[in-house]
Amino acid sequence: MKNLMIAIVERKDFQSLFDALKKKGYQISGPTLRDNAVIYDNISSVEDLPVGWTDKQDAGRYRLEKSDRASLFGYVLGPQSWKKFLYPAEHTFLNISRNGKRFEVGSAEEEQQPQAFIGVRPCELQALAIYDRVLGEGEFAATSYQLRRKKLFITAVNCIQPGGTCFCASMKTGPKATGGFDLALTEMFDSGRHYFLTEAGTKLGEEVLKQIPNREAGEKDILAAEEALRKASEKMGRRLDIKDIKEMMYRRFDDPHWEEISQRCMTCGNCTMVCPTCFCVNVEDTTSLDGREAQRLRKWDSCFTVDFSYIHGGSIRATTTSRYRQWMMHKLSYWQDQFGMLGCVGCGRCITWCPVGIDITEEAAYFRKEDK
Amino acid sequence: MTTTKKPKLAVWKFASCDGCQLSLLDCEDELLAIAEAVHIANFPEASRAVEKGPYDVSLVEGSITTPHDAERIHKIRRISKYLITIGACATAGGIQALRNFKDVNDFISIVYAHPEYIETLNKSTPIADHVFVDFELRGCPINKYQLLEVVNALLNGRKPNIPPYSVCIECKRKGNVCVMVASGTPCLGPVTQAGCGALCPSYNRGCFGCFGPKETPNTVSLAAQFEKLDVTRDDIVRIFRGFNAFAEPFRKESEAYEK
Amino acid sequence: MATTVKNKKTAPLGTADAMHIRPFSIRRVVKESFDTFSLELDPLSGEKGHKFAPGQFNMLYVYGVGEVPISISGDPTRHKTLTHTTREVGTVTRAMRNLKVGDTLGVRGPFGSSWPVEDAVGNDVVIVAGGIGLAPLRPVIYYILAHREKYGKVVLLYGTRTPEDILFRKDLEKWRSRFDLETLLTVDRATGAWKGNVGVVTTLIGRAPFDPLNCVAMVCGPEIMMRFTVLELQKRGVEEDKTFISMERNMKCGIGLCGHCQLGPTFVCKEGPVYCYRDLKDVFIKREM
Amino acid sequence: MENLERILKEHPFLAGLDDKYIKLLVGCASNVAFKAGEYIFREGENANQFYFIRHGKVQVETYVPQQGPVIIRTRSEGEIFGWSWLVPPYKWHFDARAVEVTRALALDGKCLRDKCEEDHNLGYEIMKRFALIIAERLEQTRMQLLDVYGNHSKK
Repeated sequence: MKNLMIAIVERKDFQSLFDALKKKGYQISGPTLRDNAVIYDNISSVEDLPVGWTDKQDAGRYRLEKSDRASLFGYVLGPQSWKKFLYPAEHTFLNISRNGKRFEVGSAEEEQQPQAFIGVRPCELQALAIYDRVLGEGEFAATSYQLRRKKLFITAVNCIQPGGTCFCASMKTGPKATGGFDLALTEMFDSGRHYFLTEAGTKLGEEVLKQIPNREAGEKDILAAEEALRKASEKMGRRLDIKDIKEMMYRRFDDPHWEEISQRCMTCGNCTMVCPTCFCVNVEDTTSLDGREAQRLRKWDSCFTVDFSYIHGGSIRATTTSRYRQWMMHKLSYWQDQFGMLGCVGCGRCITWCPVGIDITEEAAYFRKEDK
Repeated sequence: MTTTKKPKLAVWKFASCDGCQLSLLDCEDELLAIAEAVHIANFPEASRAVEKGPYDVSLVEGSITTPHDAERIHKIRRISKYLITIGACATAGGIQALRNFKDVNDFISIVYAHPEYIETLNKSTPIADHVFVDFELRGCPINKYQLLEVVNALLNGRKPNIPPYSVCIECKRKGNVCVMVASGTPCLGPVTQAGCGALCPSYNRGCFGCFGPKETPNTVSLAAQFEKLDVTRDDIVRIFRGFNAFAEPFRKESEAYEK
Repeated sequence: MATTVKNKKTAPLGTADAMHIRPFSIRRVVKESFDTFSLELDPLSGEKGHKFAPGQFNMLYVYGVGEVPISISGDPTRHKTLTHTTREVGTVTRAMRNLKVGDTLGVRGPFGSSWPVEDAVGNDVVIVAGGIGLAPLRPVIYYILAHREKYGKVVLLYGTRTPEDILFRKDLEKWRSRFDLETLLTVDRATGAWKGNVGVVTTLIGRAPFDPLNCVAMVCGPEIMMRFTVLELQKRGVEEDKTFISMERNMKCGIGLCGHCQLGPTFVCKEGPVYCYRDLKDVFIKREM
Repeated sequence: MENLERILKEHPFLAGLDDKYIKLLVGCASNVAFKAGEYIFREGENANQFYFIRHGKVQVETYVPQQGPVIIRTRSEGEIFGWSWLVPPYKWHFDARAVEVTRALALDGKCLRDKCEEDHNLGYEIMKRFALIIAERLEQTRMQLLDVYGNHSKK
């Protein structure tokens, strides 16, 4: 890895990244403005980025604001995560047609156009690593995810400006990308200059970088970026102490505080929808009116719904208390047993986008205090 | 679906605006397929012809507001194998249930020149308060795709994909930005049942709760958040008192803020 | 017995995608009780038979209606025909019951872990089944009887709600007439004509002939029945790591991807449905986990 | 009598009981046999015995109008049944009937009650053992009440 290229790309040359990726046949997706937020969508040029915008975030609150500089990546994180591209919210995977007493089953999975993500945050790289483990590495993999994932080009962006609900530093997933990218950018402003320290993480990344006007980065450039990232780490809005958190949470399974959280939790499922690692899906069956065609489709599901744990006779998790606990303990405890890693990356989306601002870091801290 | 006789379908109207029936007519592309799959025996918005029962499926629109209707619904139940209520009037009493919060006689004397001719019940109530209902299809109006889904599921003998969870789940699947978090707009989405395709939030407006309370709705928590967003107590009453005002969780919450 | 027999599964045949459904034809429908039935299936796609380990399940798909996980109840030593037994409890199983000989049923699997029939060699085996819980245990009995000389005493304790609910009557008759298999039946409630035992299945454990210190127990039934059964087995001295139970949770994919069947640290479709009690005891008693 | 003493002594129910008490018990014991279908006792009768089943099977039942006899529990070889002799008003609450030819040891409860009253140590030993039996019956009854195999589907 060490011998891969690190270079400086000036702001004025940044469009070349888009051009180079397009030339290679990639569909580019990245941050853009819509409905008072930065969302991820298909984009084609620098102008599509949220130029000069930033965001202020707190529990249950998100506001876009004008930045004092024309940054391309001056926002922190929007409500959406990259899973919308890699594991779409709704996806038909089987087409079945009836033929008398028989039926024929056809796969609806297709080869996908290569995608390039621009603006993947370090916490989101970790989320992708988690998705790879959950959906791509087990005995059975999710075909539709693999078809999209294998052709992915990732341009990461390090976080020099953490948000109010971020806690990646304490989760050890940011603010600097350490792997899992093709290119990683650090957006720098220095006495009127606006440039990107650009690090190649793969041969493919290096190949793309070579097609963009650049100059070799000096030690000074690298140190300046590192200093900016160190400062960002200190400005992190929140933290979550993950020391022995699995065991700690297991011990609090019967804590009455879960009941208190359930007074606020609306089981609306927003946290699971915005979470970049939540992977649960439902399978639905549909039919044509005449019954000749049937489809099976996969939809994002949420452990906050009653039907999620339904077996004949009723739901295993009928109460709000148990459903919130399932979600939080899955992220912090069960996930470690299931996949050998934490299910939380510290992006803070569940805090910001909970309509009533329930804060996983605050609740974890409460349980830790109780545990003493 | 078997090739045996087509199931006989009837549509019935009680106190309502006919909007839900129109959703069925609105299924332009699918109407032919429906007509092929079922025999429409009674449908006041489409035809005056009425065929005698019994019916395999009855779709019932509207709420019970008069003593006559309270009797009529029992007759319909008796001649229907499946009875499906459609729309907020039929499932929760509808917008006309706003009168349930006041004395109906006051309204009658204000609205009608000859109140003595008006025979009405003092409450507008959902169909399920009067007879057994096989399936309730929510909405004001109902969503035509949901209606198709219920008919389709019934014809194919499967469980309809009509989830009782929140609007938020379909809103986020659609890729919408939360209007409450990003813009401070009060929204009933977190306590309202999905089904409309998150229509209002898709246009940057808060959810009006047309599909009524979702499973396990926590209106107390949502109302408390509305207060944090500087919504007045009066407005909180109004927000919960929409098309599903008389649905229990919404009714209780509005009453809590009325005091 | 150090470990649970985990994930002893055969790779799904036919296609690489485990979500792909393979059509099977219904060869025979057997009514087991008023609400329970067995389906015998033959593959349509040209595959030869359907290998599985006792305790594993398949996802069964009824065209246009949906899919449900159903344990395999047939003979694992003869896998030309695939047998499933299920109770009519929901839309899909109701539709399944209406299927006729020659109709098509979709199959995915086999999935999940299996009963430790091989690790139990040399031990006494006590099989405790409650209600429909006998279905996933029947392959164990078939397997053991096919290799009978390898085991010590073998005991089947079976409890149902009423005499009318007893499944696999023909099998039970055969098993009861064998000298190398002790079969004890009991029902929770009965009236006049019943001459057998009355009382919950746990009442059979105390007097069943097996050596608790040299015995593998396999238990399947409603969760609460399994809780009481494990307690009773422990009272007799059966070890935790030689006690196995089979769990049920909502399964939508059967391959650990949909998340629905989570039971705390495990996915029931992957690490389960069969668990060593020692591995599950901490979560088994947790409410709403 | 020696035979009876050995049987009682070896029964797990009386394990650890002092020999002198076993001798006392033998004084209250007698061999009984019932034909298949024969009632051992009927509801409402005086409860003056309890039984060690040596061979056969007994069913405890009650008569429910419109349903006929409902079997509550069966008892088999090696098991004990009957504890109404221990609690006032010493009446049987259920019927007991031999399902098949059944041989048992009957212990005279009244005789035993008097002996327990005289010697509270014996009384405690007996109570301790019957408490176990009663607790077990209660537990099993609760489990029966749960109707665990029923179809509880709400949907």
